[in-house]
Formats: sequence, C-alpha cells, structure tokens
Amino acid sequence: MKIIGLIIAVLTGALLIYGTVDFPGWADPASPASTHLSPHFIEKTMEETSVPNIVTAVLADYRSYDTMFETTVIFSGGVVCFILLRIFRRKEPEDRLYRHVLTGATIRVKEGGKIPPDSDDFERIDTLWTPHDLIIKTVCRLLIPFIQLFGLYVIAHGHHSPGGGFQGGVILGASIMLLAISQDLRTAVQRMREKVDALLSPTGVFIYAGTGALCLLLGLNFMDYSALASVLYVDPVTARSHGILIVEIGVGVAVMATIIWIYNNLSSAGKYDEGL
Amino acid sequence: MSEQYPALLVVVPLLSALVICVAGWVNKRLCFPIAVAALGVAAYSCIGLLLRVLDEGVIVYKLGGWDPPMGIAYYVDHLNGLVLSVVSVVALLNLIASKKSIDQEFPDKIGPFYTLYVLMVTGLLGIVVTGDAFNLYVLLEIAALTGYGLLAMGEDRAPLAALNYLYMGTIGACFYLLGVGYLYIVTGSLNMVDIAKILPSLYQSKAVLGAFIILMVGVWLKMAFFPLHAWLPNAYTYAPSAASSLIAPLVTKVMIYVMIRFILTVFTPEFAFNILAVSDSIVWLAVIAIVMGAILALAERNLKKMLTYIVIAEVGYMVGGAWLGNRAGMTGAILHIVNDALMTLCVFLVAGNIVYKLKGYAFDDLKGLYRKMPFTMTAFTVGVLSMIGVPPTCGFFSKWYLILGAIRAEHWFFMGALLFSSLVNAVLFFRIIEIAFFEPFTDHHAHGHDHQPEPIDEAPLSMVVPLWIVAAALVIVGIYTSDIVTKIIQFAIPEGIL
Amino acid sequence: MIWQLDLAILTLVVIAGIGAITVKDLLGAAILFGAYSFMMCLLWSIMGAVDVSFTEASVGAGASTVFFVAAVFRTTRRTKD
Amino acid sequence: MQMLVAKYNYWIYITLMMIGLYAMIAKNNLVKKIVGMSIFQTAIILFYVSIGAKRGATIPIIEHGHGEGHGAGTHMVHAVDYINPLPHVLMLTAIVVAVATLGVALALAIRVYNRYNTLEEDEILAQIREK
Amino acid sequence: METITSIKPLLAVLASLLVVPILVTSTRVPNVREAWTFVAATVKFLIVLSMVPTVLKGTEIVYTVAEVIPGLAIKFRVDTFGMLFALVSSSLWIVTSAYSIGYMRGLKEHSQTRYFCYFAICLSATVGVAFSANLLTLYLFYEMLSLATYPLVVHHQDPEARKSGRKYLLYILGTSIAFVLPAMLISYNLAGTLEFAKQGFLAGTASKPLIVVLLILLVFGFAKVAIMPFHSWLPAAMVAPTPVSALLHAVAVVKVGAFSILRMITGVFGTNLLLDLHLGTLVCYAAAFTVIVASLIALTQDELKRRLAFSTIGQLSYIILGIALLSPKGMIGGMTHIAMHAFGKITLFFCAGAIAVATGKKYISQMVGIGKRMPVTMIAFFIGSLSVIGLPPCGGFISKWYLVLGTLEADQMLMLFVLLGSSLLNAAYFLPIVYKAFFCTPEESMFENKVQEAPPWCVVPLVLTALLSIVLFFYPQPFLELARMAVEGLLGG
Repeated sequence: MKIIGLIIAVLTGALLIYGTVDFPGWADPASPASTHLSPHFIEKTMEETSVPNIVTAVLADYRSYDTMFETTVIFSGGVVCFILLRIFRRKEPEDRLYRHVLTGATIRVKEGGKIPPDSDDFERIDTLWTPHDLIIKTVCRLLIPFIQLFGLYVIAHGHHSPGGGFQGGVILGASIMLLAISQDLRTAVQRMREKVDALLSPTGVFIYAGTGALCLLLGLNFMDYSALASVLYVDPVTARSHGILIVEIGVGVAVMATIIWIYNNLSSAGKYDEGL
Repeated sequence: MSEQYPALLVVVPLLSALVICVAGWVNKRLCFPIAVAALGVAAYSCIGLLLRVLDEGVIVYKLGGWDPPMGIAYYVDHLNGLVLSVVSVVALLNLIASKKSIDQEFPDKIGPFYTLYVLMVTGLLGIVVTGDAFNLYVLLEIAALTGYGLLAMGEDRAPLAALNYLYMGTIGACFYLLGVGYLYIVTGSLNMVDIAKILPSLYQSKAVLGAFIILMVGVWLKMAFFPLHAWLPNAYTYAPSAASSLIAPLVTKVMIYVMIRFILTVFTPEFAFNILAVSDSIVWLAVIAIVMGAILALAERNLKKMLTYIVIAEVGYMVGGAWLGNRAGMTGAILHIVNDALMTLCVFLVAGNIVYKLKGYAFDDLKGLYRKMPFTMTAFTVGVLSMIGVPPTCGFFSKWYLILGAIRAEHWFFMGALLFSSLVNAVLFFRIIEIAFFEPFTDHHAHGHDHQPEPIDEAPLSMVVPLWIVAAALVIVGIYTSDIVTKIIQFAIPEGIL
Repeated sequence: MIWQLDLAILTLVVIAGIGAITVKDLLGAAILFGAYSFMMCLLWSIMGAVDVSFTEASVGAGASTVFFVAAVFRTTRRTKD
Repeated sequence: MQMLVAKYNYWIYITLMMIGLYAMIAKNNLVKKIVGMSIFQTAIILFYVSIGAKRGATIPIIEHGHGEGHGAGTHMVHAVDYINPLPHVLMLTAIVVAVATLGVALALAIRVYNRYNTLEEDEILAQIREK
Repeated sequence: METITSIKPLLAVLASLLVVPILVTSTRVPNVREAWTFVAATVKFLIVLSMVPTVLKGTEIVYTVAEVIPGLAIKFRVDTFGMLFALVSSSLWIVTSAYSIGYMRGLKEHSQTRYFCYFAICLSATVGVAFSANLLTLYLFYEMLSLATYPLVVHHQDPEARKSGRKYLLYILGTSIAFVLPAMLISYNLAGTLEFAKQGFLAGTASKPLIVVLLILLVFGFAKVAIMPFHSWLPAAMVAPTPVSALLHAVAVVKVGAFSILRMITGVFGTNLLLDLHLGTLVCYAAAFTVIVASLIALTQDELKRRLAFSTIGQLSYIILGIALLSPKGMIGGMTHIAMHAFGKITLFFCAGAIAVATGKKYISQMVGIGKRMPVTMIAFFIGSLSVIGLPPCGGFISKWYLVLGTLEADQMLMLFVLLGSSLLNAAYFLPIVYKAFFCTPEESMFENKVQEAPPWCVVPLVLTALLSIVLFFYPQPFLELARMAVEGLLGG
C-alpha cells in the first residue's frame, strides 16, 4: 500500500508540476487571475455595496450564494456528527461519582442514592481520575467573556476589517469549547443546552437563506439585497450593506452553534458526559 | 413565479431542511410532510423549468442580481432541465417509499435523517443547476457530507465503509477543486460559460491539460469509475435502505452529468474529443469498467452488493458513451442518466422492501419471495428487464443508442462490453428470479405438487405504490424515448458533435 | 512580502506536515497538525490574505486541533505508523 | 532558473499536497489518514490563496473607505493596489468545508473505534475477515 | 401494394395479454379461469380470421403503436406470410387450451394459474412476431416470448427443470442479446431503417463481408430455430409439461425462430441480395447439416419427448433450408411446412402427453403394446408420424413436395438427397414406435388391462389435430395460397 500510495502521490505531483509550467509567474500582477474579474471587484465594490472589506463584500454579496452553502455545509457537518454519534438511550451506570468541589473529595453514590439537590457543592464526574485545577478554571472563567466580546466585535466589524460572521462565530464557539475543556462538558452544556445548539444551528442558516428568500418574495432575484431597500427604508446600495450584515449575523449564529455541537458530540462520543 | 423556478428548486428544499431540523425537536411527525412538500415543490419547479426551457431555450438566472461572471449564475439548458427533473422526481418517490423503513430503522433520529435527506437532494439539485465551477464544488461537498452521514447510519460495517468513502470522496472533491484552480489561474474566471469563452486561445497550454486531467480524475473518483470504484460497494451495501436507494440512483448519475457538462460546456467537445485525442483510451477504460463490474457482480451472493457492482458497470456505460465522441453515444449517455436513475431506483427500492420485511438480503433469504411479496417482485422483474435491456423497457433504448454510438465510432470492444454486461445482467438476475420464484419460502419443502400457497406478506402500500410508479415509468419512458430524444436531448448536445 | 521569510515558513510548513503524518502518536500528530495550520496561517497573512488567515487561525489551528484532540481522547493515541 | 524563482512556491504547495495525498492512501491508521486529508485540503487552500497574491499590492480592504460610506468623496480605487480578493473568498468557503469534513470524518472514526476497538485498518480488516 | 390502417393487429396481440389479469384474479375458481382462456383464444382466433379476407385480397394492414426511437416505431404490418403464421398459432391455441385442461387436471399439476397466464402471454408474443413490421418490433416480441416461456419450462420447479430453464434462457436470451441486437444495430446504422422491405432494406448498403457477418449473426441469433450448434436447449426444455412442449416447442417458440429467420432472409437481406452474393447456399449447408445430424441423434433417443425434440430440430431446418434455396417453390414449401409440421408435431406431442397422463410412461422402450390399450391415441400418433415423415395422405406431404421441387428448381442436388435421406431417417425413428405399439404378442405387452385412454379433454384435441393433418392434405389451400401469395409478393411483385 505504501508503494502504491507513493506512486500515486508522485504521479499526481508530477502532473500538477507539469501543469505549472504554463502558469503565470507567482504573484504576477499581470496574471489572468488578477486582471480578469478581480479589478471589477476591487474597483466597484465600494460603489455597489459600500463595504470597504472587499472580501466580505464578495463573500456575502457577489458570491453570497456560495457562502450560503458554505454555512449549510457546516450545518450539515453538525447534523451528521449528531446523527452518527449521539446516543440517546444510554443505560446509566449503577454507581455514580460526585466530587465535592470545596474539598476535592470524591463520593460514590450507589444506585437509588441521591445527593442534596440544588447544591452547587457537588459536581458529577465519570471516572476517578478526573483532573481538577482551580487556576485553569478561574482564569478561563475570566477569559471567556472577553473572548465572546471579541467574537461579537469580529462579526459586527466584518465590513471594515478582517473577519466576519464565520470567524466571529468560531470565536464565540471556541469560548464555549474553552469552558467545556477547562471545566467539563456538563458545565458547558448547562450553559448552552444541546437543544439550543440544535435549534440555533439551523436558525442561523435560516437567517441567511431567509434573507435571500425575502429578496425573492420582494420581487427581485434570490439574494439580491437591494430588494431590502423598501423594507429597511434605505437606498439600494446601503440595503446591500445591511443585507451583508444580516447574513453575517446568520453565519455567526450558525457557525457558533454548529462548532459547539460538533465539539460536544465528538468530545463525549455522543454520551454528553464529562467530555475531555 | 415561473421566472423564479431556478431559485425555488434549490431554496425551498434548503429552507425546509432547516425547518425539518427544528421540527425534529418539536414534533417528529411533522418532518415527513414537510420533506414531501419541499421535494414536491422542487419537483414541480424542476419540471416547470424543463417545460420553460423547451419553450424558450437556455434560461439564465442571476443570483443576487449580479451579472455573470461577477456573480454566480445558473444556466439552465435542456441537459440541466432533464437531469433536474429526474433527480427531483426520483428523490421524491424514494422519500415517500422510504418513510416506513426510516421509521423502522431510526425511531429516535427521524428529524436529522430527513434533514440530511433533503439537504442531500438540495446539494444534488444545486450541482445540476449551477453554472459556476466553484459553486459546484461547494454543493458537491454538501451532497457528499450528507451522503456520508446517511450511508454511515447503516449496519455494523457501515461507518467504516462510509469513512473509506469519505477519504475517496474528499480526494475526488479536492482534485476537482484543484482542477478548477488550474483553470482559474490561467483564465481568471470561475463561470463555466466565461471559462469556455477564454479557453480556446489556451488549448495548447499545459496548465489546461493538467486541469482537465485532474478534474476528470476527481469526477471519476466521485462517480466510482473503474478502477476508482473501490469505495462504492461496501458503502452502498451496508447503508440503510432509504439512503442507498437515494444515493445509488442519483450520486453517480449526477457526477456523470458533471462530466458531460465539463466536456460539453467548459472544455468544449472540440478540445475534449479532437485536440486531446484521449477519448479512445477513456472508452477502453469504460470497457474494462463494464467488464469488471459485471464479473465482480457475478461473484456476489448478496443482492445489494451485487446491485452495487452493477452500478459500477453502468457508470462504465455512461462514461464510455459520453467519450465515444459522437452524437449517438452522447445521446445514449444522457438518456442512460435518466433511465439508469429510474432502474437503479427500482431495484434498490425492491431491496429496501425486502430488507423491511425480511431483515436480510443474502440470496438465501430470497426464497419464495414471489409468493410472499408478489407486488414487489413484479416491479423487480420490470426493473430487471430494464437492466438487461429488454424492449420496451427504457434500459433497452439507452443501450440502443450506446451501441449505435459504438458502431458509429467503430469501437467494437465497447459494443462487446455492453452486450457482455447485458448477458451477465441476465444471468445475475435470473439467478435471483429463479431463487425467488421457484424455491419454496420456508424450510418446508415442496413435497410433490399442489402445496398450499404461502400467505402473502407484502410490504405496506406506501412502499409498493411508489415502486409501481417507478416500474411503470420504466416502460413509459421507454416508449417515449423518441420524444425525449428529439425534444430534449437533441438540443442538449452542441451542433458540433455529429 | 519578504521572500526569505516566506521561504523559511514554507520550509517549516513542510516539516510540520511531514512530522504530522510520521509521528507515532496521534496526540502528537494532532498538535503538529495544529502547528502546521498555524504556520499556514502566517503564510497567508504574509500573502495578504488576512481574512483567510484569520479564519485558519481560528478554525485550523483552533477548532480543528481541538476536534482532533477530542477524537483522540475518545479513541486511542496508539498508532503503528 | 527563472522558472524556479517564479514557480518554486507552487512546487512547495504541490509537495504539501503530495504529503497529504500519500498519507491518505498509504497510512494504515484511520486518524492519520484524516490528518493527511486535512493537510491535503490546506495545501490546496494555500495554492488558491497564492493565486491571489500580487506583487506591490496590499490587503483587500479599501483604504479611506471607513465611515463615509459610498457615494461622493470616495477616492479612486485602482485594481493594481489591492490583492485579488476572489481566491480569498473561495478559500473561506473551502476552509469551512474542510472543517465540516474533518468533523464528520472524526465522528466516523469514533464510531469505527467503538465497533472494532482499534484504529488500524489492517487490524479492522482482520477482524472482519475472522467473522 | 395497398395498405389500410386498422387497429386489429394490435387487438389480436392484446386479446391474450389482457386476459392475464382476469386469469390471476380468478385463481380460486378453475372453471371460470379456463372459460376465460377459451374466450380469449376464440376472440384472438376470430380477430385473426377477420383479417384473412383483406389479406387474401392482397392488402396489407398496418398499425403504428408508438414511435419509440426517432424514425423507428413499434409497428404492425399484416402480410400474407405473417397471416399464415398467426393463423396457425392462434388456431392451435384453442386446441392446446383444451388439451392443457385435460393434462394439467389429469396430472394434478400445481400453479395452474401461472401456467395459463404465461401461456396467454406467449401467444400474444407469437402473434406479435407474426405481425411485426420491422426488426425492432420483432425483436421486442421475440424477447417477450423468450421470457414468458421461461416460467413454463421451469414449471416443475425441481432442480432438473431449473437447470433446463437456465440452459433455455442462456441459449435464447444469450444469442438474441449477443447476436441479434448488434446485428440489428449495425443494420440500422447502415440502412437507417429497420422496416422489412420486399427485397430487404440492406440491399446496396454494405460490403459482402459485412453482409456475411450480419447473415451469420441473424441466422444463429434467432436460436429458437435450433440450428446446430445452438440446438441443445430444445431437448433440455422437454422437461416442461407436455402441452407446453407441444405448443411452444413444436409450434410457437421454434416456429417463431423459423419465422424470424424467414423474415430476415426476405425482409432484411432480400432474396436478390443473397442470390447475387451466393449466400443462400451458406445457410443451406448449415440447415442441411442440422437436418441430418438431428435425425441421426433422434434415432438414438429412448425418451419419447426427446426423440420428438430432435425430430423438431431437424424439421425446423427444413423450413430454413426451403427458404434458403431462394427458389419460389422452395420458399412456398418452407412456409407451408411451418403450418404442416405444426399440425403433425402437435399431434405427436399430444399423444406423448396422453400416454404420460394415462400410464406415466416416458420411454419408448416401455411402450410395447400400448396401441392395444390406447388405440385412438396411437392411431393419431401414426397419422402425426406420417405427416412429419411427409407421406400422403397427410399435410406434411404437400410441404415436402414443394421443398423437393424447390431443390430441383434451385438445382441443388445435394439438398435433394438430404431431404430424401432425412425422410427415410424420419420413418426410421417413428414407425418402429407405432409398430411396437400395435404388433406384439400379449406376453410382450408391458401394460395391464386396466390401462385406459387418457381423459377426453386430452384425447379430443389430439384426434382433432390428427384429422386436421389429413384434411390439410386434401385441402391445403388456405396455407398454400397464403404462402404462394407471400412468395409472389416477394419475388414477383
């Protein structure tokens, strides 16, 4: 297999290198890629969409249809992970382990036994060896709000600086993942329930596709945000800018929820226990 | 609303998939009606679109209102229109037919399953309708990802098979992406029509050649063209029946469509058939694909796995037909996309019904099925006849054009391979029919004559009725071949191909 | 664009890539893959693709690596090659 | 030599792709294959991004664009000043696709591991054959 | 030639097809089921009959069902030759239906509904072949017939039957897919049409080697006619119930093969083309070889039905031989032989079946003295033998007479000897049976006194066909006339 793999890889590489012979030079400003379509995007974007970040404009307006499916891809990735891994009817082990947070002592509760309800002093653990580090927990707790704030900023400021819905969404998702890693998955899931993930994820995509469909209902083509002008009471170009913002928010919501969803399923193999 | 059909056929299923996902958490019983409604609307739009194309010619739909090549545009011509209709109708019929088996196989994951199902159809429809090379990649990935999910839901070996499919599928998609990248670097465009306009001056470019090869290899990987087929049999065999009867008829066919689209629209027949001079070797590959598919199918003792090898052989038919480089062969390939989608659907639905009732599909499980499930097996017979190529079922007519193409191209081995595969299909299926028809069902042997007939234990009506519709369609499409060819396919093939 | 830097990082990328597929420990492979992604993200910002490198920094070096680690924890670190 | 200078970037990308592709085909461990897959995809993204590179140009965010919006007073924008944004857009999408594929692949790997208790392909095949 | 458009050919085909659902639904009431079979058979026969006057006037009846491929339709055309064949098969269906009832009930066979359904489908296909206007339609019905006979061949469902069924399908379907289909497409590619023409549609389109290849493909492709080496399915298929063997393997299936080859020679290649290229002789030799070898093999067979089967193989090649002589008389002889042999051979099969029903005996060596117990059956058997051997006063004489004339006309002395020699062989393998059945001492007789004639449902049909064989000697006009008109249309018109 190794030999075959090597041969295939080398052959493919040879073919690809053969193809590069007729390429324009690297970073050549006169290459077709730089002269055919991109000048239009660079020169007209401000006029047509009033978004300075050309990437955002192209992403969410000129090629917004691509981006809608990009969001759908991640959404379907989430659904696939869920459908593959999630185990609903799992038999609970007879003995359950709890840790007394203040002392660090581990308690084994026999079947039928209960710990005091509404007590924050105990946390459920799954194995005797479950690390517990106060410093990490505290620092992460402190850090997470700022990460989230940054995530929101990235989404909202996508028009003017690098970033946008996708990056912001990942950052927001990462903040919850950080929580899940530093505490444990149960804590994170308490903050953001599985159902919330599962609902937000399609909702985000729905915001995106729904905006496009709204344009369609307003009489223009799908994803033609200038149709929103009549709803938002602005001129068509600004409407495009606003439309981009709306879909970026949709992307952000979808990506955040989906990333968390995937992480939850992967890290607990679908059992939603303590996670990593 | 008819001018919005191109958007509707993708957007409605997409939005519904999202709604289904939400509905799955609220009330599981809502999922199925929403899915049916969505695919119904999609099918309606597709057929409406086809009718419009027949009237008006090529329809261009600008997404976001941006002119191509700036924005993404749909180009809907006769070829798309036909394939779109087939895809949407097949998906709809299969959805209705599969409801019971979905309920049976995944009682607690109905919502996500329908979500993936509808998303997959969205992806396939999107692939067919789009006119943008990169957009096609994204949709390819949607169809692929959801496909991995659906296929992996099956019995115990399914995840492994799906994982192998994922590796191969990803390599295929990456190759496609690389090919598009090579084209982009020399043309600066992603729009298929625009690329086609720029390409003629670059026909001698090595980059274009590299792009072409890598792109074709990618597409072949995805369609399981021999010898790149290794992922397919296991992936389809162990899949849940609802998934395999969606994916087996459609995915390979849609990839064939992509190949034909790239030959006809992007690279133009002039480049593909005349400048490159590789068609002959590709037809040879197709010959090997057909023969190997047939031989491998012969070795199987498991209904579903055998069907998957037949799928591989059928891929060879279409690739070979398309690369014969003449009108008859191309007509045959396009016609076979339609026919093969229907007949594969038919036989896989039968397999689904059998699994639903018997929980198994090894040959030994099939004994006495004609008495037990007469309606299912009648439809199976029709599907089989079509696969063998017995007139007046549609399988005969696409084979007719393929063989005619082979004769006109004087490629006798391709003709021989087609005939060989027909013969092998006959052997394969009559082996099954013999078991199912003439062997007694239970272990109580037929002592002498005049034993009591087995009680009929047919699959539920909701599975049988769509199956019968498909079986009837096999004959009806066969009889209307002439109309399909003269009114649709003839216009789908550029004038240049004789 | 400074080509020396470019070349240096490219070399590192290749080293990280080879390392990721040769190291005989899946957790190590995951971390090396994270390094590879991060190097990649540097490369892209050198080329001026800020949005892409931002995304790669958050996804490739961040989320992907975490996914890898999660999966390795749920399965095994052992690998024969 | 001139070609080497002009093209060496591409060649290194292709080397990376080959590394990924080799790992996908030749490696025995399922997760290693997934690592290879990610490397392969990332290398393609690198290839695309480099298509957009342009000597003497800056990042594709228009200067002086902040605040005043469109219309009057905007400076004339020249295409040569900015890097080609289109590949970046495409690659944002590709990255997302890559991460979604990665998630699915890992989920499948976990399922396979749960079933066979190993990630080595040959061991799994041996188990299947035994049955 | 005048043509009129009428839906009658389609109706004739559909008559037996549409009765199938009724048969299926009336499984529980055998009498109703069989009544419907009779109704369908009669209706079909009447429809066919109603077209006879028109055809005899020299008019052709045309009906296009659907254009399936641009320029190529599923189309019926009733000409004299087709009419001849349709008349034979549809009239014999009625008789066979009656016989089937007796046989199937007499032996208490299982799955009788299935049997009658597929029987009806077979008849549709046979008439469809007879009325086909082009090669595509002919191929369609030919395939339909192959598939519909399969369940009949495998009727007993035991391993032996299944093995024979496999062999049957392999030969019939295999040759039609591997030979006929490509030949059809190559012809289509050459001529742009598949419509049967008077002097063939291939004339003037292809080079000689190609024509030879096509001829070989088409002659051997229609393996139902059992030209050697594609004959061994026929003896194997004798495992089927006797009425099936009777109608299908003496009448419908094999005659469809013969009919198809006649159509190929006349409608596809055209006699002139074959004459010009001297290709008729090629087919002649193949047929002659089969005639002799099959007769020799028949001599060695002890199982009655197998002997009949090899006899059939030989007789079918008479038909091919007659046509391939490409002389008018020979062609008339070949065409008439379709009818004459059908009546004679069906009688023989009916007798074999009647013996099986009454005594359960299958081997000739066990039939010593049977004539005393079943005199009617054995007299009919004798008449049938005479007809097949070609002796007066039976119909077979007429066709063989014309065949002999044809060989003289075509100046093919070798073929003349083949015909005469094989007649001797025919006599050699039939007459001893009859002799032993009647003339033996009581001690030699292998039968108890209690053995009786088969039930009337069996005996009446075989008496009927035997009588018809004799009647056809004195009054061969309908078939002879049709054949003569057909040949005149082909050669003279």
